[in-house]
Amino acid sequence: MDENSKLKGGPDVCPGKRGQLDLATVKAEIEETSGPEYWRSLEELAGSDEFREMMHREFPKGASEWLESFSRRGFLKTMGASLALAGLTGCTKLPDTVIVPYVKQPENLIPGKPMYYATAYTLGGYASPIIVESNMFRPTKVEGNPDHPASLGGTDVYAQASLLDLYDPDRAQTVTYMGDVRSWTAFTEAVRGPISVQKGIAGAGVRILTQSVSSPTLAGQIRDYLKANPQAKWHVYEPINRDNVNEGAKMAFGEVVETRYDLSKADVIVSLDADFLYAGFPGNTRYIRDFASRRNPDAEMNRLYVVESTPSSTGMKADHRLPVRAANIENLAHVLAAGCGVASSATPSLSDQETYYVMAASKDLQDHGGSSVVIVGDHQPPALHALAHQINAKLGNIGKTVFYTEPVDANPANRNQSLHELVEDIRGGKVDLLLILGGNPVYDAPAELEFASALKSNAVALKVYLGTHNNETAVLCQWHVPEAHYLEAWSDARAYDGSASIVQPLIDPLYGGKSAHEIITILAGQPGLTGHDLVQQYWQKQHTGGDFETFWRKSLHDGWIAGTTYAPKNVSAKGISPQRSQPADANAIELNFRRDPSIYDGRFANNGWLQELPKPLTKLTWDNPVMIGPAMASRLKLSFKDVVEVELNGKKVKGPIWIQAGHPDNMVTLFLGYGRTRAGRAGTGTGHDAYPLRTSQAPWFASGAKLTPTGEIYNLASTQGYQTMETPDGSDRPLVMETDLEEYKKEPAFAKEGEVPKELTLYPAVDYSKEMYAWGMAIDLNACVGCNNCIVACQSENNIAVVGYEQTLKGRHMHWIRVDAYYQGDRNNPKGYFQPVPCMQCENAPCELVCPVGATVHSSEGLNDMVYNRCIGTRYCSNNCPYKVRRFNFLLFQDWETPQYKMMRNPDVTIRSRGVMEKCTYCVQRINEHKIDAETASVREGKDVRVGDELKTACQQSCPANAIVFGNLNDANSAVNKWKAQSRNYSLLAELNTRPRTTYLAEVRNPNPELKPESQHERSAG
Amino acid sequence: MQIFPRSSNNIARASLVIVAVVVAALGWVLWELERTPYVTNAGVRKPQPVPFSHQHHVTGLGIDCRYCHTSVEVSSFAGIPPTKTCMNCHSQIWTNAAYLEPVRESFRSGKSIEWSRVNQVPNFVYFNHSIHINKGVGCNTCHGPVDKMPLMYQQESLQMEFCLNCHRAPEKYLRPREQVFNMRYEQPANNPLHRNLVSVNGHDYDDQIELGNALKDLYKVRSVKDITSCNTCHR
Amino acid sequence: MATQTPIPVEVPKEDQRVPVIEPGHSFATIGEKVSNIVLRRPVSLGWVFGFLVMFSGMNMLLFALGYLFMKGTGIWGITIPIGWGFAIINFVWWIGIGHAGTLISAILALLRQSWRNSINRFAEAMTLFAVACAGVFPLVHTGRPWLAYWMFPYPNSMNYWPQFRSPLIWDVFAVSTYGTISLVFWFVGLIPDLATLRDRAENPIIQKVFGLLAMGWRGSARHWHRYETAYLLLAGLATPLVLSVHTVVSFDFAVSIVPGWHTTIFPPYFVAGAIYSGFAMVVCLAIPIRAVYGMEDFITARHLENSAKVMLATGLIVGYGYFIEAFMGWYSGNTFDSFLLWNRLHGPYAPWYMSLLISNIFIPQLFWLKYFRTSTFWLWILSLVILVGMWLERFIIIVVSLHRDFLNSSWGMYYPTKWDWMTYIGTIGMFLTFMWLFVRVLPMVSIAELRTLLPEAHVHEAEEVHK
Amino acid sequence: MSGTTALENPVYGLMAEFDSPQELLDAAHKTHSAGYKDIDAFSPFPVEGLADAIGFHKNAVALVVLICGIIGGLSGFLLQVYVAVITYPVNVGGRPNFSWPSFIIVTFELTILFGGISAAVGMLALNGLPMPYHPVFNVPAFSKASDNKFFLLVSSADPKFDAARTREFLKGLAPRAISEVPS
Repeated sequence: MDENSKLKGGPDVCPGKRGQLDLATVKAEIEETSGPEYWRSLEELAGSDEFREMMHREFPKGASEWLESFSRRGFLKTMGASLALAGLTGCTKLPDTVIVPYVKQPENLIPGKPMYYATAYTLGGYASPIIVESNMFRPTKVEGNPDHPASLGGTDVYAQASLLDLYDPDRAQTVTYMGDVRSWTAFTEAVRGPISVQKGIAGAGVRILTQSVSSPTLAGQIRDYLKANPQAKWHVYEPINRDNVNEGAKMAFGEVVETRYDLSKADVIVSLDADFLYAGFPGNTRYIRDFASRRNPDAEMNRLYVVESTPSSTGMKADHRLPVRAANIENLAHVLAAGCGVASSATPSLSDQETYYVMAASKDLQDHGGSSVVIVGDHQPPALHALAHQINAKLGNIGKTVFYTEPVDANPANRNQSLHELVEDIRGGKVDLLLILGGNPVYDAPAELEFASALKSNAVALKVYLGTHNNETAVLCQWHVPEAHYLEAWSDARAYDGSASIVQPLIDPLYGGKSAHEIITILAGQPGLTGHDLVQQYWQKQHTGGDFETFWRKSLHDGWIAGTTYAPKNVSAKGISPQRSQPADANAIELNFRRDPSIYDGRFANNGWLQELPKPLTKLTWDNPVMIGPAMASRLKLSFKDVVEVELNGKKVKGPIWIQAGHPDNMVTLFLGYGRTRAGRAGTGTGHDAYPLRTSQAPWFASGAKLTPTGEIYNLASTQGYQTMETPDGSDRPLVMETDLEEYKKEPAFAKEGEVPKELTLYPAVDYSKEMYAWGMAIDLNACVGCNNCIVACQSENNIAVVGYEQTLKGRHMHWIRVDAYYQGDRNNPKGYFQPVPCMQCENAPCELVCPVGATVHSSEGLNDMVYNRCIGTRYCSNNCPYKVRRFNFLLFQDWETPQYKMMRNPDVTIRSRGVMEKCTYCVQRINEHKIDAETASVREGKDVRVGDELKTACQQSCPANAIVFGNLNDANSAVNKWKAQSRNYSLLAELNTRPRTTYLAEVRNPNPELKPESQHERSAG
Repeated sequence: MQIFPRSSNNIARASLVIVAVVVAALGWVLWELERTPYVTNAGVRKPQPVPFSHQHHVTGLGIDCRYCHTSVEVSSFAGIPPTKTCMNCHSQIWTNAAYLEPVRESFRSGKSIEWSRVNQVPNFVYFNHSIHINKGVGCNTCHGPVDKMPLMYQQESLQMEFCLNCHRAPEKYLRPREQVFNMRYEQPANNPLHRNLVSVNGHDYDDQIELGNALKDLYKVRSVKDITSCNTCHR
Repeated sequence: MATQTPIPVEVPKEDQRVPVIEPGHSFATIGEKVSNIVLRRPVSLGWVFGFLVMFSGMNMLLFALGYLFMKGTGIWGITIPIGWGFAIINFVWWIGIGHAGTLISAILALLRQSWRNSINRFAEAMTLFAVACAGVFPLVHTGRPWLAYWMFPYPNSMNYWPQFRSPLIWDVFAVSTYGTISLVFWFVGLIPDLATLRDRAENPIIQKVFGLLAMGWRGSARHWHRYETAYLLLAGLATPLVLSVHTVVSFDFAVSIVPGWHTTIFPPYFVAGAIYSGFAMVVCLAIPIRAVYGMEDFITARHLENSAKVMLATGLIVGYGYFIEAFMGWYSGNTFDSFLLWNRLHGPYAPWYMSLLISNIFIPQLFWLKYFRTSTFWLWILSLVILVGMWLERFIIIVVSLHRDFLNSSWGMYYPTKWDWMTYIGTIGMFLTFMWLFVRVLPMVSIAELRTLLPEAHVHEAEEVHK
Repeated sequence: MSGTTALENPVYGLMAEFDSPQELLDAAHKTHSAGYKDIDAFSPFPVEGLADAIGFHKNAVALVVLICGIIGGLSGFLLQVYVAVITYPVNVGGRPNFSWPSFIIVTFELTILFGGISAAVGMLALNGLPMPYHPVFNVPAFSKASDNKFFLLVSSADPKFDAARTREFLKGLAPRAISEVPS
């Protein structure tokens, strides 16, 4: 049959695997051939500009059209080329570009075995140190760097998903001038003139606009250029910036400092609107690790107070959460400060509940002087940050839980101000040559600047944009140079603790992208210098004593440069007590702007993994809602799906309502980053754009918004059906077992109530104890902070398809692990829980019993195998799965066409095709890899080598909170056994007697005895 | 009145028999067809850019498998030799043989020779060479008499039933690890016509099953239950 | 069988029931009346028009399936958690309908219900077509229908076989067995009538065709003797079979752990439901057919009323099933079961559940009144209502149970798409297309069996005559 | 047509035509008790006691069905055992390989299937069908045998058969007509 044959040859192919043979030969021949003639050959193959131009002629201009007339042929050519180029990066032993692989990397590559390289991913100037897995020189997976203090093996969702950006088929493919294809040489020729002119006038007309830069090399380059051309200016802008933090520091210390926390030593944490447990907050990966490490009820447990405006995953983890409008948080802070003995200029009046709460909190803080910390959110005004510094100082936390260092940011200038100046200069005709290095200011600049119009006006003679996509900004600049992805180019960056990492490429630029470094070399008139040269030169200067080569290799190998971590510096808080800003009108509706949890400021709009990543609280995908609280909704008679118009000083945006439990009353939250017009196939046109309402006067929250229903209806695609454990009929389901510390001490085994005795079955139980391995998993609900990392990690590891808005709306998303969020109690201030749900790998698996063709059966090691190639797709297994963890390919969800995706996929995991059921496999490909290694070893060495805890599943490995542990239940000392031995251990829906291999450690909160939640409810009710 | 001629009775009965026969035949044909080279590619000699003869290189020159298939002991993928490997010798000998031109061309241009793949399992099957080699499965157990193949071809069907034959009874096929790459290896035999001893750790075996069981213990071969679990090959 | 229970020639006074065959008929007239529909009656415009309508319905089905094979099951409304939708609903519905025929011919035959003789033939045909419609779904609802043959055990190069613990495999065997046996049963019943048609036909081609089908049946006493044994045995085998089929179908649900599926009452109440809908369909077809083809003499008010009584009885059993389901939901105290009950009554699909109760339980109570049992119009309407009701029952069981099961986080909603509807309506078109053809090419009532109902068909004990 | 046309072989038999099942039944009794053994009776529907009347009492259909039914059941059960226990035993949801309760249904269905098919096929086979051609069809009136006429046939193969005397005997049964059946 046709489909049949197609099936044999087609869909079940794993492109990666397919590729192996050819790749192997390419690699091998690259490996063996020696220098020069090899170079020539690659030039012929792909290097030369002629080739590129010829190839790119196939792409019509203008992203919008070429999305349709997407030339496969052209792409395959590129791929052919870049594959070879990829090889080049990997293994030619060219002296000047040695890449030192990580631990497992063999001296020269073994085909079929992955290699691991240390590098760093940068967001908002802060580097996340990572290890990248490379299969046949194709980067296929991002992991955290276990040896780096800023990661300890964990990552955040953006780092995980950055891999997809590398292979994004919508990336800019070529240098363009006014939309026409040009070559890189053509560009350098074209700008040489203007640059030399500028040289004459000390660069008076030169403006460089970058995003936050923490790369010492790049900063150095720019500074050198500015030294040579004193009139030139360097502007920095980023919409999600830390202006308030820096201003606050100036206010307190007279200088900008980096504030770093050590949460592992903090017994009491008070967060004033700080979402420090979610990606995007500098250092969050480490903070999550430290925070989670103190959530073990059997050890010293910390206590978290969160006063927040827009509900966040951090708030959901709080032992005491207080929803307050953003503007009112300052008031609380002053009372808190007073309570902690900080002389406060004002003592504003608070509601009973607030006072009650703040008093308890401040008392708790004082009881834990030196072992507590107050953290303030980036979007709270400077004064508040200054106040927090004083409180921390007063509590004696400085040097214990709070540290001040040099700013990580190389140019901590005020972002909005900096952009203001630039726009003034442009309007004033002072700018002749504008270099925009990354970012997308046309889309995300403060509304009042009207950056787009400024750019459109021909005031600027020459506008050059370096960017990965042909986006809103690119079309307004004459020259667009495709920016190299961080896995394609050399650079360096600093982590939140100041430690510098070398960003080393794993693959040559797929589309000849260039890095900011290279652009600056053109500007500085030092062409030919590669990123590698620059970075190496810079560190050569920094390096003192010792053999540089070994230092360099070590730095690359470890993933960071030893001794670059900033030492804490002593700064003294000035006595001045910060004045509080005018209290906002209590009746006016407050409008909040927040970065989107998934697509940040909009830069990830075209990243399918992130677009489809359910946002931690709402579980929304592909859209940004207009978020309001339950009270407000009932007052305004608004319900889900209603589309409303939000108006602020005459500017309007339209968006669908989302009623979020725990959202403060009389306040609206808009999320930035959506409504892109030139993002690409995934991002364009999703959601609504909130930037037009956002001004530099009120970048985070403004008062006096208007909400008017439009009568339209819009369906938001949320992946979670129902968000409380209490069913509509009023009964409660024991899904997340939870209690507080006191109760726990009294009854440690409280979670086990549902458990069924083993003998409660008609059948003789299968005995796994004789097997060499019995795989199992335990998930600590106390540690899990709902950061979503596991979802993206799993998606990347297991080649999970992205299905898009419509399919997600139908409930057909494909994530193998999901993080359920449940609310309990008062809707205006509920308790929140996160529960990651992978396949439970039940020993009495209901799914297996009903499969007519035996496509899902048990392995001898207790794995619930899913054999895709046997599956005929009756979906019976999914119906019969009480945990609903099975995912079905209702349509052809996998992209078989786009060559980039073929390169990206994990060669060890079958690509599932249409009509096939799939689900979490406990990363069976990793299990088998480790088993085979162990067995070959045991044969070679003649002793019994077994797989131990070094085997990690993708979700476990990337988890910053260490909330997931996986291992061999037949190994008495395995970590998973230790966890399962704990009294908190329980299995989900135990009464069904499915005997899950995945169990949970029940959640235990640590409320302040003086601040019992129930009494709090009474008040909020009153 | 009579509608049908006298003969129709026999025709009727005959036709019944014919139908039965046809149905049976059809079943048999399908059964066979599933196993023909047309489906399995077994024994099919595919055109190669260079008429490389394993027979010549292995039997004639006595080159070891691992000289070219470098990663076979350590990786899932045995490794296809880079052009350089060919050139190691062919830069000295047969330097201007016409049929070696593709090799030289590839070496000059840096474009790899595109061999057509001979031994192939479906893409949802994850076969790992290293584990088989290390547990004493000989090359020619699956690849057949490569040393007698002027042009490479796939010996076995490589269908699931083929793999299961061994996974269900490894003892029938295992051999001492040092014999894995030996193309001339014979299984131990002890019958009036032929007697062949294979010695492991000083002990001589004249029966494959005995040998196999001994090796199973020695090489810690996992239980049949383990190696017939689906995820052994399908992920 | 029938002939072994002679109906008294003169109807006893106390028995005022309408006879199962109107007086004034002879062996010849029966044969004539029935076979003339096939052999003599000209093709009417109305018939052609109706056929075209039904046939276009059938083609809509083919179109919908074609698109399904191209795109995948994603074109339907199914999703996670509602993995089964219209496909399985229709499957169960059709299979249920397919129960009447064999039940009438088998069970009623064993129970010596002579009134079955005139309705069994087209009831059996109806069964065959219904099963054919049902058979479409298990096949096409799979994600990879071109591999559905893996559900049959056959030696293969994978050395891998079906998983016989799965109710779906039981289904495969039950349904295919049922289809085959029904076909055999139906054909065996046809043989003597085919002979009649052969002998009555004038057109030589038609003669040959029926001649071949009749296989040279000549009504020899020996033939009849073996024939009756075989027929009796078939009836004996078909009776447990017909009961087993819907029991097995109900296992698809009862064996699972889904609240609302996992219940032991399913087998009996599925079977009752099947007979319920089956008879409804029989009546739906019988009423127009007898009107159009003047079969009132053979399909009398007696038949219709009896069918109505059967519907009333089975309807009550089904009602009892619903009640027990609800009762257990409350009585078990199991949070999931009790929520299921709540969800049916108050959940998003409450209106569907209500209309189910109304059309399946309350309205059919009208059958207590003789008026509704005998008025063909009302009988027809009520049968339609019951058919709808039984479809709703399957909808409730499948969709409402699945859409809110164990984990609140995984709840969902089911919205059928136009493709769902096209497939469903398409099968109805297919079903009626077959019926349309059947009534024209084969005797729609069993001539031979009708003849046995005539008084003159009954012989006295030979010996008495002899002396 | 007349039976004498066929020269090389004798007539197949003599056939008497009756109007009602009752007459046929009586005639059959008489003929049989008169010593004719190789006789047959034809009716458009089953007439009770007719088979007995012509001395045909037992048939083998039931036996065939029994045997085939048992074969079907066994093969069904053994197939499942072979698949689940012998050829490829796998752990399915922690159930034992030999989970016989799950095997009952298929066993049952196959019993019915084999039994049912054998009932029909056996009946036809024993009746020697299909047999599109048969001498009796040569009698023009026989086309009514499937309608409203009833026939009694005395085969020429019967030892007691004698064209003339048998015709006389049949006349005595007061049939509507007697015709010779050419073979």
